[in-house]
Amino acid sequence: MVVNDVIPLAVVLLSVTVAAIIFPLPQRLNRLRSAVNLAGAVVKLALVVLLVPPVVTEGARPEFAVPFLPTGTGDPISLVLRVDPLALFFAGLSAVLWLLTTVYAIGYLRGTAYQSRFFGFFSLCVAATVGISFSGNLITFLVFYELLTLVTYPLVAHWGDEKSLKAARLYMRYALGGGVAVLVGVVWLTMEAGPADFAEGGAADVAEFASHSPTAAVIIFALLVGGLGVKSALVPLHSWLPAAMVAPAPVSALLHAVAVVKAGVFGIVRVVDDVYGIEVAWDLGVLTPLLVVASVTVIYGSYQALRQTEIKRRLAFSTVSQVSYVVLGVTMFSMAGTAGGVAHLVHQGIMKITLFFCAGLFAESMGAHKISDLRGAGQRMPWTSAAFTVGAFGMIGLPPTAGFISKWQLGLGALESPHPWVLVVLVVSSLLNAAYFLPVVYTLWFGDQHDAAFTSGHEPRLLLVPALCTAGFTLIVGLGASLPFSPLEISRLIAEGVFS
Amino acid sequence: MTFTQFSLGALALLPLLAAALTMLLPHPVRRALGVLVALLVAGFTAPVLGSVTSGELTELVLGGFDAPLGIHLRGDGLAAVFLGVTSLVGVVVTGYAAVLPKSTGAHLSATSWVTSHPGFWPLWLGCWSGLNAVYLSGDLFNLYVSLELVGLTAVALVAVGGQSAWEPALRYLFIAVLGSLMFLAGVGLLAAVTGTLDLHQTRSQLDELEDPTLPLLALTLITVGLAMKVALLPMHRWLVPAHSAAPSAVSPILSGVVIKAALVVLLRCWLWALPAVPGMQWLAWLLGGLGVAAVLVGSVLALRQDRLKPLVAYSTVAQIGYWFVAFPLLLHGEHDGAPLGSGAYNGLVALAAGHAIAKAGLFTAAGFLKDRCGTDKMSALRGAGAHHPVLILAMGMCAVGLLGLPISLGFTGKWQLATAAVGAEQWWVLLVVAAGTLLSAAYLLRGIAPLLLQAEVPENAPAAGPVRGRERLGEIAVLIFGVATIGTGLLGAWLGDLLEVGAWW
Amino acid sequence: MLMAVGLAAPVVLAAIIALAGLLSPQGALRLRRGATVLSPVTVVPAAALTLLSPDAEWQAPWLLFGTVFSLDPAARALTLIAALLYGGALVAVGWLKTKDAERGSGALSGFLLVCFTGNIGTYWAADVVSFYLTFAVMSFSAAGLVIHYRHQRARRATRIYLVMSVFSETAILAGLLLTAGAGGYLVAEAPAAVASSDHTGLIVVLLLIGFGVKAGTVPLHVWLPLAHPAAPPAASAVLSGAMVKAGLVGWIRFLPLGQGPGDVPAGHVLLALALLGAFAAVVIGVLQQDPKVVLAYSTISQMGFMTCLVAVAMLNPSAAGAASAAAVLYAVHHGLAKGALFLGVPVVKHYGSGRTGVLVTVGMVGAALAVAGAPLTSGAYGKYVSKEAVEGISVMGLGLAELLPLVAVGSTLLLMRFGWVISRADRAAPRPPDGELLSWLAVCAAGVTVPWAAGLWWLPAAGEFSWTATALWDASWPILLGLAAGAVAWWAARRRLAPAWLRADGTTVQPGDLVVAEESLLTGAWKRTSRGVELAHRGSAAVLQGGAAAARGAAARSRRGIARAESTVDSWEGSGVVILVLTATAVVAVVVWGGGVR
Amino acid sequence: MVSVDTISWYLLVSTVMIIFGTVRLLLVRDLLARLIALDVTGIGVLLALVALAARSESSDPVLQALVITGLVIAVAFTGLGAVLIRRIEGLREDGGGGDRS
Repeated sequence: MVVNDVIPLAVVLLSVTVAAIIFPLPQRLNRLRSAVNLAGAVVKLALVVLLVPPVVTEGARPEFAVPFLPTGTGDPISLVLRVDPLALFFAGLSAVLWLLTTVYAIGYLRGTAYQSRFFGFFSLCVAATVGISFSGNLITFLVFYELLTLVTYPLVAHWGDEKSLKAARLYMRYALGGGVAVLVGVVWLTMEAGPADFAEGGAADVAEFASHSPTAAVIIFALLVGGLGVKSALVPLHSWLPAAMVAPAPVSALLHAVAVVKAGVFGIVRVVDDVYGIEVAWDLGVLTPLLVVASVTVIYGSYQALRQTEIKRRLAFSTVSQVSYVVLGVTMFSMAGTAGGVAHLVHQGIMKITLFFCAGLFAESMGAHKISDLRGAGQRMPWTSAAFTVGAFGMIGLPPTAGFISKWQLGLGALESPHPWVLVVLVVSSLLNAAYFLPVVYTLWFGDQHDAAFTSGHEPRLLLVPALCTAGFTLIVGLGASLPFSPLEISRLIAEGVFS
Repeated sequence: MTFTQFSLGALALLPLLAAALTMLLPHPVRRALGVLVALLVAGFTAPVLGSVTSGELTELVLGGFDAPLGIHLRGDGLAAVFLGVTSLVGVVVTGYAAVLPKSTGAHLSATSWVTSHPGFWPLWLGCWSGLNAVYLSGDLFNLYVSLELVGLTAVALVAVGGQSAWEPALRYLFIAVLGSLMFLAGVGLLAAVTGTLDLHQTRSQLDELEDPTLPLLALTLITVGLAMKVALLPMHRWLVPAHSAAPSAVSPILSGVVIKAALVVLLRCWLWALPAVPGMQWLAWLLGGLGVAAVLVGSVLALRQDRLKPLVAYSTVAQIGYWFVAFPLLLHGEHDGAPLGSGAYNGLVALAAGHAIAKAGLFTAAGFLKDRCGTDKMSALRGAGAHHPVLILAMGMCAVGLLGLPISLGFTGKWQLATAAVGAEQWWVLLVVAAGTLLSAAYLLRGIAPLLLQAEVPENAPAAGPVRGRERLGEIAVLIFGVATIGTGLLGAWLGDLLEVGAWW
Repeated sequence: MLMAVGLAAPVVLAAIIALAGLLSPQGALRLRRGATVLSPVTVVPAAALTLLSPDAEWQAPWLLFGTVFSLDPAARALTLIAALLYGGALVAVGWLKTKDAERGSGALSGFLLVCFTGNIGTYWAADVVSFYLTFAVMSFSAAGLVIHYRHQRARRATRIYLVMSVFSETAILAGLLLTAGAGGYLVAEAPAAVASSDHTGLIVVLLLIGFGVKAGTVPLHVWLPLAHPAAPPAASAVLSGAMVKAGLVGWIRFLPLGQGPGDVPAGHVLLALALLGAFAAVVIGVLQQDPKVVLAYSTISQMGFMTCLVAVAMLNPSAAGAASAAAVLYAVHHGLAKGALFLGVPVVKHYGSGRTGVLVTVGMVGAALAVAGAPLTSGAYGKYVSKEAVEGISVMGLGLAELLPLVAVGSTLLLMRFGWVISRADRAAPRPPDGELLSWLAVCAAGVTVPWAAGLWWLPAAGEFSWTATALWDASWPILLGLAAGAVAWWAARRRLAPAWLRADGTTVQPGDLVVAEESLLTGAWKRTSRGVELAHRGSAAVLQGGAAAARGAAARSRRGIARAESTVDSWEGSGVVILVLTATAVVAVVVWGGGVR
Repeated sequence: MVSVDTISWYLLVSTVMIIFGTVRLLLVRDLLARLIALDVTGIGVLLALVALAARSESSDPVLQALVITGLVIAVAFTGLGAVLIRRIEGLREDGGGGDRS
């Protein structure tokens, strides 16, 4: 147990250490930098995996706390790192995807400038993500959440041209605005109900607070979710996400699949399930409005995606739409729905990262940025195209991909819940998803060959392997959805905890 | 006399002696001596911090004179925090100045202007001595004297910056003296009423007093006078030129610690010297209102600057506002058993301490860039970060502190301020904190983002020249500030414990 | 276990064909050719399963949401014909390859293999998720068959096919979700669950639409006449022979047949659409020139016939068992016969003259007679049991049992048209008999025997053929009528009695008849919605921008104001005045008010 | 025994000096005049302190100490100010520098 307690801290510090080692490395030491990066990623994954058996099967909750903020009453508020299944779930996702993204980024950025800076912040970004996932209370969450905002700024601005800086500024503006809203919410809630340690089924203090001053509880909920909604790109707070597409492809992958958007939506899950508790939130009547917002986001994001002609922008709007599935699942107030939403947290991650990896590959090898540029890519870059196809099918929700699993689970959840109309949202969104992804797949495989314009079609191995891995995961996670320790099974476990 | 007590005395006197000594020495030796003294001072700070951490209040009566006239040094929580911060800033800035003498100003040698100014060393050491004395003083008399020492040396330090710095220095001088005169008048009034200058004795004397008018008048004079020295809006106008025109090694001292000296004096007067006098809240609200205005106006003005150092200086104006926003909350009672006043006070101190480190870092960086590129116009600094990744990283870390994002003392302070405000149901504070955070993000981004541009660094620009080893060392100074900004953020709880020692409540 | 092998073997082989790309170009070519030639073997496990273990079951609780596949009589019969058809198609394709080195890299075989897995999977699936999985696999891999030639027509057909498939899949997904939500996760429990669900009507409509696309129900049939001629003949054979039956199977599996009171409105609508399809397809079909288009319309007509049976099962719960068994039997018969006709198209081209010509003609005529339902053929059996099943149902005063034989008249006409068209088609130089011919012959032979065997031994619910003269006459008169009508039509055409606009070359009514209308309807609807959304979007953006501009203006004004104020304090005197005023105010306020506050 | 009236008178004078000095200091542009106004204010404050010190029987040592220190500091500042003013004026004569302050 004692050893386990240290692991959460070790995982966070590991990435920080990696960053600290990488920052001062001179540009030319590519090998060393890559080695440190990969070693860090592998060790991190190993540590997270080490936590799975005790947490999931034995029900242990390794915890590490350090006093952080003084309070008037003596007991300081602590920074708490605690591992529960949901935390492990998210950390596992980020650990796996970080490893792959690191490999990809090493290949992608080969020969460009400022790599040490990039990888340094990259590691910090993951440190923040792991911190977010292991956070044991709202303050800790807030700390890492803001840290994430800060360390992603240099990544978005990485290319250092006017456009990147503008996008980064927009991102910063949105993210900080959201961060401030969260801060105010957390301060208020902490003052009223203590530091609000995350607890399965909701914190008791918060429940009591909500029972005697429901109005304040609703306002705090709105502040928290509104702030988190910025990062999770809920409409109308989503504009930063498509703009941030100017960043290098690994960063987009990170933003969309591993870290930023996920952090926001993970936060919403935490607030609904582990701070307020879903019963309390339901009684307060805050779930339905959020559900409606999520529904609008799902549809609107798909609609916007349909209108885009650039690959990356289409993917970005697709993220807007897809991430809200998680919110949809969590707020529909049914156990199956929560399980589906939580599972989609992982499913969306692996599918979307596949797509971004592939988009980056297309852009790198063929210079393809618009969908029409992809004509005939299936012939020249068959592996990339295959991976993209798997990802796209996942996004549409075709079996046997991971996307189908979450969609099905969410559909069942909707039918169990008091809001069966959500099924209509799911169906319409499936149609729209198909409408904007199938043409891409069609263009890839069956489009007319382009003329001499794009001749090359090299698929660099460092970029290809991660894409194939995630595509493989998409299928494996989908096919093996009922295996023990599969995302779906773990999210069912989590959902049971939520409704216990 | 224990070693801790000895340390108290040494902290106040050692730099002063060293300052006197340096005046007799040639320039290179001054640098070496300066670094030595800085390290010694830091060394003497450690036992004080240690004893305060263990909950002890160390006191020293110098020269055998006891209250009311003696030199009475008290190493309490407030003193310890600011001693620690000042030592940190002092050591790093001293090192920076020793490595890059260019940053110490410019002087006229025979016929031409030479960069580096030997006068920097005695002035800075003298200033440091004054600062330490301000923190440690347990009586109003010493507070006054040491504050004047700080003021005098600070004005001279600005003037060291060369021609362009003389006028700002003079303006600073007038305000500083006027402020101290008001302070003096207030102290005089208090002394006339109580017959003593010792903080504790004053407080107990005033407790028995029936008519609060005179203490209140005294407090008003003291407050206005010190607010001038702190540069609370709208009495901030001297600060911007003075801090911008000062040499690179001086601006961080001025913005980082010198204005904190006046703040400490203000806190001593409000919280230690005076009991809760009815009518005080009016003054507190006035300060709070000005604080809000300072946060907003300072940020907006920072946003309009096109040069880096004035931008950073206006950022100081804005940050000063936060400290005063806390004043109305200082007088509040309890909420759920948690004393709100102490929460606000903790927040204020954390904000000020965090600001000291972060702002010192940012000003060092700005000065560094100005020295290197010959200008601090932001349009000319585009892409300057290309050769200084470490510098940019460090600036970013300092910016975190100024923004009040976790992990930094700025966050700790804002958190405590905000919780105290929620407890007191002063919701406007939350709005101010939120608006201030966003505005400061805007101006800091405006300051730092252009440096990140990688596109066009003209070949012949000074920024494109090779970076010397010494300059790399200078960057390390900023990095230390950056790391310290983040690192101290973890010390929030410890800071709270420290401030318990010798607190007024 | 054999079941798992049956499902996995084709997929594995398809994967090998795909992964061959890892090798050098030569190696890839060699491996792919080998795999293609070998591919027909992969249908053997499935075929063996139908013969050896009639109630096989395979459970994989770890797969998806827990997967169960099992074999029932209907699945058994359909699987067998699927195996035969796909086997035949694969042989034909594989043989073609070695000779002509057909373009593509085994892609056609690969898609056929995946399609086969999906197809038999839909028959075997015993839970809704695996049904949906296999159905989707089948639908989307079929797109690869349709687009194979990549010419303009194939592309258009594929696009339309894909769009309709997406609609179909979505409707099915929603329907199956509702079914599962109502407790019908297992197929065996699904009809009861649907019947007892709160949303029975909705589920039924969704399923009718979803499977209707596949089963070619009017007006969702439009992809059929486009896809069939575009696809290679082997692919058309499986499309028409096996795949469209998956829709039928879907209905039989999930619709609440035999449950509740029957006589539901949806049943009436379905019946009307089915009859419309059965007859209208004839009219449009005879006006076509491409033999495969004619066959496609024949399929639509025949599927209309089978859909009638499903509708009857919906309307008359007591006849549900017999009707659906009849539908399956009819599907078995039609699958083989129609498959034989489609496979025969290139066979006629390649072997239609010379020594093999007689054989080919016999086979084709036999298959055509079977489709038309001539006595002694499997078609007569299918039609007989169907007629028995629909006894007692009437439409607009006409007994269904009297109406259905008229479909055979239509079929006869269509097939005469087909024979006419194909007899006029170009012939290639005669070839010696090879795999293509042999596989076709095998399918023809199976078409003669398998439906009888399946009907007698595997589908007892469908009833037996009664070898009476009445029954034989019932089977014969529609064909004779059809022949007569055909003769009249031919005579009229010779004498140019037909109006000028009526031309039998596919120009009067384009293949795909309603597709243009539906397309424009759909695009129009999309345009209107998207315009609406766009307007709303722009409007909200304008409001937002207006708000943002106003806020920016206000911010700029306040910034300017602040800057002006700052410039006043900039001068010494300015700041002096401010300090003075402030000090005075503070002193006065505090002393006066503070003093008075006590 | 000093009469209270005298003290009040001194206090009045000092207050007037402070106010006059401060106003002059804050509103005049000429640097030298400003420095002198500053000194006037300073002397006013010190005078007030002396007057307050004189109220008690034996004049208050605390306040006297303050006055003496104040004087020293005022001298130091005046000296520094004078040096700065001379330099600035020198600059202006050379035609450099601005006239803002």
